[in-house]
Amino acid sequence: MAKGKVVINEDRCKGCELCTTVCPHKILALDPKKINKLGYHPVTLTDPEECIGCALCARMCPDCVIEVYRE
Amino acid sequence: MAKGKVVINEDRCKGCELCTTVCPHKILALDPKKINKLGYHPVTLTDPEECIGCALCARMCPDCVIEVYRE
Amino acid sequence: MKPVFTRPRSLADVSTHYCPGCTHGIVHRLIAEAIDELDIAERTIGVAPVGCAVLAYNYFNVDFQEAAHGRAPAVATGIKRALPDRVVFTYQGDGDLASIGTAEIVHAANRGEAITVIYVNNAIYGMTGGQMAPTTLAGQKTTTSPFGRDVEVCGYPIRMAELLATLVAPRYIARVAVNSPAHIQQAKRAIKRAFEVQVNDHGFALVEVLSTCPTNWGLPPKKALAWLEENMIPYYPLGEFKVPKEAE
Amino acid sequence: MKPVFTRPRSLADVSTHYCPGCTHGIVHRLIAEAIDELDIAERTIGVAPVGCAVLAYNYFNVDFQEAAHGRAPAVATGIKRALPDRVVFTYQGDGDLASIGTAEIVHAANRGEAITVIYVNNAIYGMTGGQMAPTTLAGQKTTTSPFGRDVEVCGYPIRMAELLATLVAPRYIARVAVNSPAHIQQAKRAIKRAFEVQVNDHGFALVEVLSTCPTNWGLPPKKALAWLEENMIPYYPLGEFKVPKEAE
Amino acid sequence: MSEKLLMKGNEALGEAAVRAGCRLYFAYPITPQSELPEYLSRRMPEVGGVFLQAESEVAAINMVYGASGAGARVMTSSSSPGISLKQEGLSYIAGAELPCVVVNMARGGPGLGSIQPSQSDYLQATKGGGHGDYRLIVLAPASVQEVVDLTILAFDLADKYRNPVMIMGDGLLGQMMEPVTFPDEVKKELPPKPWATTGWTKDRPKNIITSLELQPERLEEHNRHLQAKYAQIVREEIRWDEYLTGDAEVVVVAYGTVARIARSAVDAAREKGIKAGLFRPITLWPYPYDALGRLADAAKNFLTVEMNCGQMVEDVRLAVDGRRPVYFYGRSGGMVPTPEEVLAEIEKLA
Amino acid sequence: MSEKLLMKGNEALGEAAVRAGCRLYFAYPITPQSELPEYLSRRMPEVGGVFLQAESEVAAINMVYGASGAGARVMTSSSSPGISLKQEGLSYIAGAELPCVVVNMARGGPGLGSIQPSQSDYLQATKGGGHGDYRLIVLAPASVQEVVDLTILAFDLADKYRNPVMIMGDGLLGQMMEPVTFPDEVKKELPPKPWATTGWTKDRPKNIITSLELQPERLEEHNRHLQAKYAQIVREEIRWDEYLTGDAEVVVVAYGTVARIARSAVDAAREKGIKAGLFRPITLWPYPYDALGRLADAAKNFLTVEMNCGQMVEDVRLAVDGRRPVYFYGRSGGMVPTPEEVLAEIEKLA
Amino acid sequence: MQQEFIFAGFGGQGVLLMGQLIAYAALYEGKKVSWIPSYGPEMRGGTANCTVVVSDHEIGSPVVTRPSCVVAMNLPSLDKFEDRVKPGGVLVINSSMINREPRRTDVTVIKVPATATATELGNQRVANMVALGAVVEATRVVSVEGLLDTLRKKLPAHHQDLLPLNQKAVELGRSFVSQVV
Amino acid sequence: MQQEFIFAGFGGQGVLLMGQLIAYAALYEGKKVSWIPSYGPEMRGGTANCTVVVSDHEIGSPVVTRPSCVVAMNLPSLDKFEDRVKPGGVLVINSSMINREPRRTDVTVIKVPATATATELGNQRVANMVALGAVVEATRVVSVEGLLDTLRKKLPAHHQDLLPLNQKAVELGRSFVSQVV
Ligand SMILES: Cc1ncc(C[n+]2csc(CCOP(=O)(O)OP(=O)(O)O)c2C)c(N)n1
Ligand SMILES: Cc1ncc(C[n+]2csc(CCOP(=O)(O)OP(=O)(O)O)c2C)c(N)n1
Ligand code: SF4
Ligand code: SF4
Ligand code: SF4
Ligand code: SF4
Ligand code: SF4
Ligand code: SF4
Ligand SMILES: [Mg+2]
Ligand SMILES: [Mg+2]
Repeated sequence: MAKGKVVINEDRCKGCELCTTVCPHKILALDPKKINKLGYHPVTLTDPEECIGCALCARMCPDCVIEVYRE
Repeated sequence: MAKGKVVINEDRCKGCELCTTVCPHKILALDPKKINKLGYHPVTLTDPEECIGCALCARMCPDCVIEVYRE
Repeated sequence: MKPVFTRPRSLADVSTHYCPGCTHGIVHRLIAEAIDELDIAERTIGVAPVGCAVLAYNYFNVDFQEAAHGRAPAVATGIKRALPDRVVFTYQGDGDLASIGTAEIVHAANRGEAITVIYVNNAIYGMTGGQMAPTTLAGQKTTTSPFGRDVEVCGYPIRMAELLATLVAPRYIARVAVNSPAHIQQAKRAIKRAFEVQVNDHGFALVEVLSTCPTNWGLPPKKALAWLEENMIPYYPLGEFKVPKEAE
Repeated sequence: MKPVFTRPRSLADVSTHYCPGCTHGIVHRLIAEAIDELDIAERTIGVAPVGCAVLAYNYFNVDFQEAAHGRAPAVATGIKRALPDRVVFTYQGDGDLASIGTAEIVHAANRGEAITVIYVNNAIYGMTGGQMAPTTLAGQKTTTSPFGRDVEVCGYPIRMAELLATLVAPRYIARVAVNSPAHIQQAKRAIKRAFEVQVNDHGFALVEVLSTCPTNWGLPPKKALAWLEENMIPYYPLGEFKVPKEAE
Repeated sequence: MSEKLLMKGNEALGEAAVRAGCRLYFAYPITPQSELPEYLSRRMPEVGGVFLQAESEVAAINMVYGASGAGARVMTSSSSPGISLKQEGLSYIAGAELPCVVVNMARGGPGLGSIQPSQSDYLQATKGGGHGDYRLIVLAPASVQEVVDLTILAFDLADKYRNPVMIMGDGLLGQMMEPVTFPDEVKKELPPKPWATTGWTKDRPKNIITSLELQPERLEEHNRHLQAKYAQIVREEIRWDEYLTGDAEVVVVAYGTVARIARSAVDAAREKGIKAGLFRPITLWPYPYDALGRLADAAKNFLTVEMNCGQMVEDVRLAVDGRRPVYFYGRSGGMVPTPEEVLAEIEKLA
Repeated sequence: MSEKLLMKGNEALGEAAVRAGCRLYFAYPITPQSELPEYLSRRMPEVGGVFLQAESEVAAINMVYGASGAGARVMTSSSSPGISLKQEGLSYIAGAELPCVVVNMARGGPGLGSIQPSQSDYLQATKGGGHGDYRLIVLAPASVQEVVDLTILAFDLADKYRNPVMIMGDGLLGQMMEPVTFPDEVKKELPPKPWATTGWTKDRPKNIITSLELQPERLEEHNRHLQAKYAQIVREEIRWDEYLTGDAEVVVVAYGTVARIARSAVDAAREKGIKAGLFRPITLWPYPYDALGRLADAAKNFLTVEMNCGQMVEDVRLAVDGRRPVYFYGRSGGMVPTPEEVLAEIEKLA
Repeated sequence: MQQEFIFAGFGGQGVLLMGQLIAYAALYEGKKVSWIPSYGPEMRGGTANCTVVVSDHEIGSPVVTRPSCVVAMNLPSLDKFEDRVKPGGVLVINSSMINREPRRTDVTVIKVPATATATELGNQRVANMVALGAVVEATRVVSVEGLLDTLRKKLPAHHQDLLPLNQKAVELGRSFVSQVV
Repeated sequence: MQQEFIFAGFGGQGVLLMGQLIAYAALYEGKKVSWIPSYGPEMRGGTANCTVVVSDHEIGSPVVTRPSCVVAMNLPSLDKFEDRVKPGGVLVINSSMINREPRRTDVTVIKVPATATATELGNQRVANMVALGAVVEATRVVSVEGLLDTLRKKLPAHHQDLLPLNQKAVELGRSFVSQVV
């Protein structure tokens, strides 16, 4: 089971990809199929099982889109 | 004979006594009897023979009252 | 599961007007975290600049004043002198603090005004569309330095942290960056410390934060982080330039 | 007999409005001597401040502009940019340069504006009747610090030479005093050098001159010289803070 | 009321501010108002207030912004060039609706000018000045006692309307000594300011002080609100004084110290049998257009006397609205008109 | 004349300045005029001129002072808050009689306001602003071509009268593109300036640029000289435009972009058979009082339309001097009146 | 004769340029023109629009409340400007990006699948040219030659190779117009 | 009744204080008063003067062109203000410092060797008190008791020992006046 859990507030995401660059497991990516209220492709977790809950993504996000939980 | 010669433009003197403090021979003093156009007691040479022409007085004077000549 | 990272309470739960990837947002969050951790939200008053952060007052759950361009330190002085037991901070850009507001920051610092200054240096005038700032790097192209900043004509980028550190009164002066998680952690410590200095020592504290402006640098947000690392940090060294005496 | 000391040609042959024993007069003379020795009178343009030296334009035989309070460096910038081959200097007091004009001097220096700045620090606002200056010493009584300058309330006296020396562009920055013949000789060398830097290197140069204000210090002129020596020099150390590269 | 004291206008103003409950004062020295910061540098510490010499007039007015936004009674003062530097800040203060008192002890202009008294900042104070549609309440005392009374009023009006109030004096008024009395009681009960940024105690919505409104619709709305407030001030706060205007054929219009001089001239004219009177605006904004206009029925003509090249005369013309000729006599650059000169002008018109 | 180009008002203004021989430009960025510094940052180096971004508006106006005093054609520009910061400098420049051009692409106020177009700095430009009795020549173009023509004129007037000239536009005019032509020739022959501080070559008396005159007698003398100059400008430089005023019963008075809008409304009114006309001041100072006043004989009433809460309307009242009613319609805060709105106002008065 | 246009869309759709091209083409044909952008806080990222007036005589107001033609390149633009079209005017909509029907019945609606057409042409960025073709065809504000001429003049030297593509886009745009208004 | 005074002299002669004392004394006697200094560039070092108006009714202009009394403590002051005295007024001159005769014949001239008298009293600084004594005696603007009372009130606590000296000076000053105007 995944060590970490990430909650993404999709409507706030601006698709800047700063989180994707810092995720050690590279499991964050923009979702090309979705467009949120702000008009951006929001970020999504490609492989939730791999998340270690390090919160680097959350700390890097300029828009406080991500919350992180861990065991 | 004096080594130095000092020319005092009395009308410009403001009687501040800065020159008197720096003269190595202490031969400058305000003339209590004179009052110049500006209303001050102007400086005067008390003992012209003692002047060595060092020009310290002139360099100290804020009002360029003194000119100094030497052999 | 336990929360590892949640939105700080002092950060208003709204979307900001900042461009995608603009690190102003990170700086906002770090300030909100410091306010939360020190539990001072109810006695904190913020001062917003004129610059992209002009609407900062909408983004914090604390009372705020919006200052004229460059005058935030004077406004903060007015607030602090009126209410000495409140915590007052300014949030200012590099145009705001290092250009038009030079006199105000120098003198607030020199007076040792007990305020916290968060100075966001993104080497450009963001809000007005990318004109040269006093901090724009040598050779950097902007809309008013279209051929690259010519240091012979307009001088060298100004290092405010170093300049202000020559003054006697300031208690804490540091420069940090927010272009990587590690730098962000450092930045967080510095910002918290800058508030502590005000709360505990009643002293002036300033943190210069190197920040990105992807829009006006003409770079995608990810590249902007790298550009900051490669170009800004070498010229604007990170570090603490002044720390409270007891901690030296 | 040969002349050892005569009035410099560039100094107008008139009586000044300065108080008896005010060392503004000495600084004027040293500037005139430098202009004479470099033979630049016909291409020199001076900029007078607002302060006791506001009428400086009457005292030099060169073209002059009178600037708004604190703005002499901006005015000088305008002149120099219009006429790059002329020699432009400002003459400014400590209220003018270190208080209201902080932004203008910092940025003229930071741009490396090729001007010479003579900055007369007498630790007080002379012209307006003796109010506190940013340079007023700790504990010094003035009409607006009647109980002595309280550094907790209004900060520490500001050392502009050191502050400006943190900038990259300035070529020459020095502090001198005019309270004794020996210091006056040093001051003379520094002032001349500050003009040479402009003429030869096209660089920014500033000389801070510690000066007396017997009237507002409430001291006879002679005692004012001693007060300067005993109180100002320990806080404002004399010396060269920045010298042209080749000469380092 | 306390004992009568002889005080300079500048100092009396400082004391009046203290009595009015002003506890913060930020300013930068300038002649001819420096006695005011000098006085308050001694006085403020006595009452636990703050005297802070700002690094500039620009800083001072922005400190006022901050302190006023934080709910304090606060004042700044300067003279003409320094007041010009405060214009951006004044516009912000008016836009953000912050109460404060700003003193201009005006001197001869333009530019560095002289340090002698002048009234040549009238239009700046009443019309132009900073950018945007805003108004200062402008009070023009003519004696040191009135300096005191109007200073106290100024703080009250500022708070009542959340608007900056300017006290418009001149070097003469600032330097002049006359007897004054002060109210014994220091103001203690100041009006509540629930809008102030005093720290958010959660029993109220978050307070924000700003003059920014990026949506023009909303900025227009805000401007409408300001205009409504100004209209209320016009209805309720106009003040003026009349002297022998009842049967006056020549109405002299003057304010501040010049009104004193004009009054002497009016007396002299009356002695010569000329029906002269004096109309003295006390509020320069709102201007007493109606009160002045009413005199146009009886008067033959109007003589505006100012210590400038003709500024208030435009308001006199607006008040008289073409019904009678309006003349102007002025001295400028720091020159003060004499009663004799004014009398001579009156005689020409009689 | 060169080929027609479509250009933004801000850029056209920059190019016109270059063609007028302006070689120094000092300014600080602000919306909505930043295209002007941006344009000149490219253009000035091409012609060997100086573009320098100043550290502030205060610095910029004082750089202008220095460069103008040194004999150069020089310009600065800003928008409302930045113009407020220049007021002290403007007063100095006017006092020292230095020619220069100052551009205000005004935006909604007061305070930080909005960045949308506005005319709410009218009174600041024409009456108040800085301290002391001085006047700016104020030119108000209504199209991009007129921006060009009046900019060139501005430099000539500045030099002719040794007086600062303000070009008063608004955000709309700065952002708008319209066809423009420029004079082919760059001005080469600039008027001699024997008074400039160019370095003292001993074939003339030493030159001093100052606005200080400590003796009030002499400052008054200087003010008299300035007033005489202003009187000459009033005699010689008033400019305005009239459209269908010959038989107009409703005279709409408007300037700048608003005059364009008003013109459309006048056309619409004529289509409905209403005798409407448009009076458009081109010089806001000196104001065309007489020309406007002459229309009072035929007109039934006057409608002033402004992008503010009512500023020029005072000048219209002064011009009409009580002979006809003067009405006002305005939008503020960055809102632009529409022809339809203006037409509705005209219809009320017809 | 006077025609007024509002071109509106996303920031990246080149709506300001559409307006400028029309303005230039009309200028070259001897008309009076004015162009104004909406500028403001929403500038960044959000929607953009500009107003163009083309007239035979001196232009009064460059600000237009009721334009004779609105070009809506996306849905927010249609929402914002649909009601403003003068009765009897023209409403051009980019049907690739707008999935709802216009409500107005008193104007001529021209649906142009501009984005789709451009994508087919291999370059989404010429969607504006497709729409422009339709505008010119429907309003005759300028001649097609005039528009193409203008394109030629205004394309920077290093982009002249894009001319045929743009030309194609304009032509396709015209083809969606069945009726000249 | 209204009287206007100009007190003029060197900076150090205490002329501003003379005016203030008269103003205070008059105030205590229930009169209306105003006092204005000349301030200006020449303030420093040079001459100083102040204008005092004492009146039974509201004071109009505090600025006075033709004072009823001028007190000239030195020659430049006499030169400057002699012509200004109202015909029939009083001109008090410090004859110790002024060696010329006044030109005016239409005013009452009172010569007071103020400096010399003060020097004799052992303190040159009370020359102003000598002159004040003469002024009060000649103009009766306030009573002598009023003046002395005021002196008592206004001398700071640590200078109260100077009271007898000042009193003496005033008395001597009065003795130089032969005629009450
Ligand atoms: C007096 C004044 N001058 C200029 C401006 C225009 N202006 C607004 S923000 C700004 C600069 C913003 O740059 P910076 O402070 O670096 O903040 P950023 O947007 O980069 O965060 C300027 C020049 C203004 N609003 N007021
Ligand atoms: C804008 C403005 N503010 C204030 C003043 C008043 N003022 C004149 S000189 C001066 C200070 C002078 O002090 P300093 O610069 O130290 O010169 P000093 O007289 O001591 O040589 C001040 C505050 C002014 N003229 N203009
Ligand atoms: S918490 Fe860590 S591992 Fe999980 S998504 Fe975020 S960065 Fe990746
Ligand atoms: S960093 Fe934040 S805003 Fe950017 S893509 Fe990731 S979640 Fe979205
Ligand atoms: S030159 Fe030297 S010795 Fe002669 S008077 Fe001057 S200081 Fe004295
Ligand atoms: S230093 Fe100069 S002014 Fe002073 S006493 Fe000596 S000669 Fe006179
Ligand atoms: S313009 Fe630059 S600084 Fe401003 S919000 Fe956008 S990215 Fe951030
Ligand atoms: S006041 Fe001071 S600085 Fe000014 S002239 Fe007098 S002594 Fe010199
Ligand atoms: Mg920035
Ligand atoms: Mg000083």
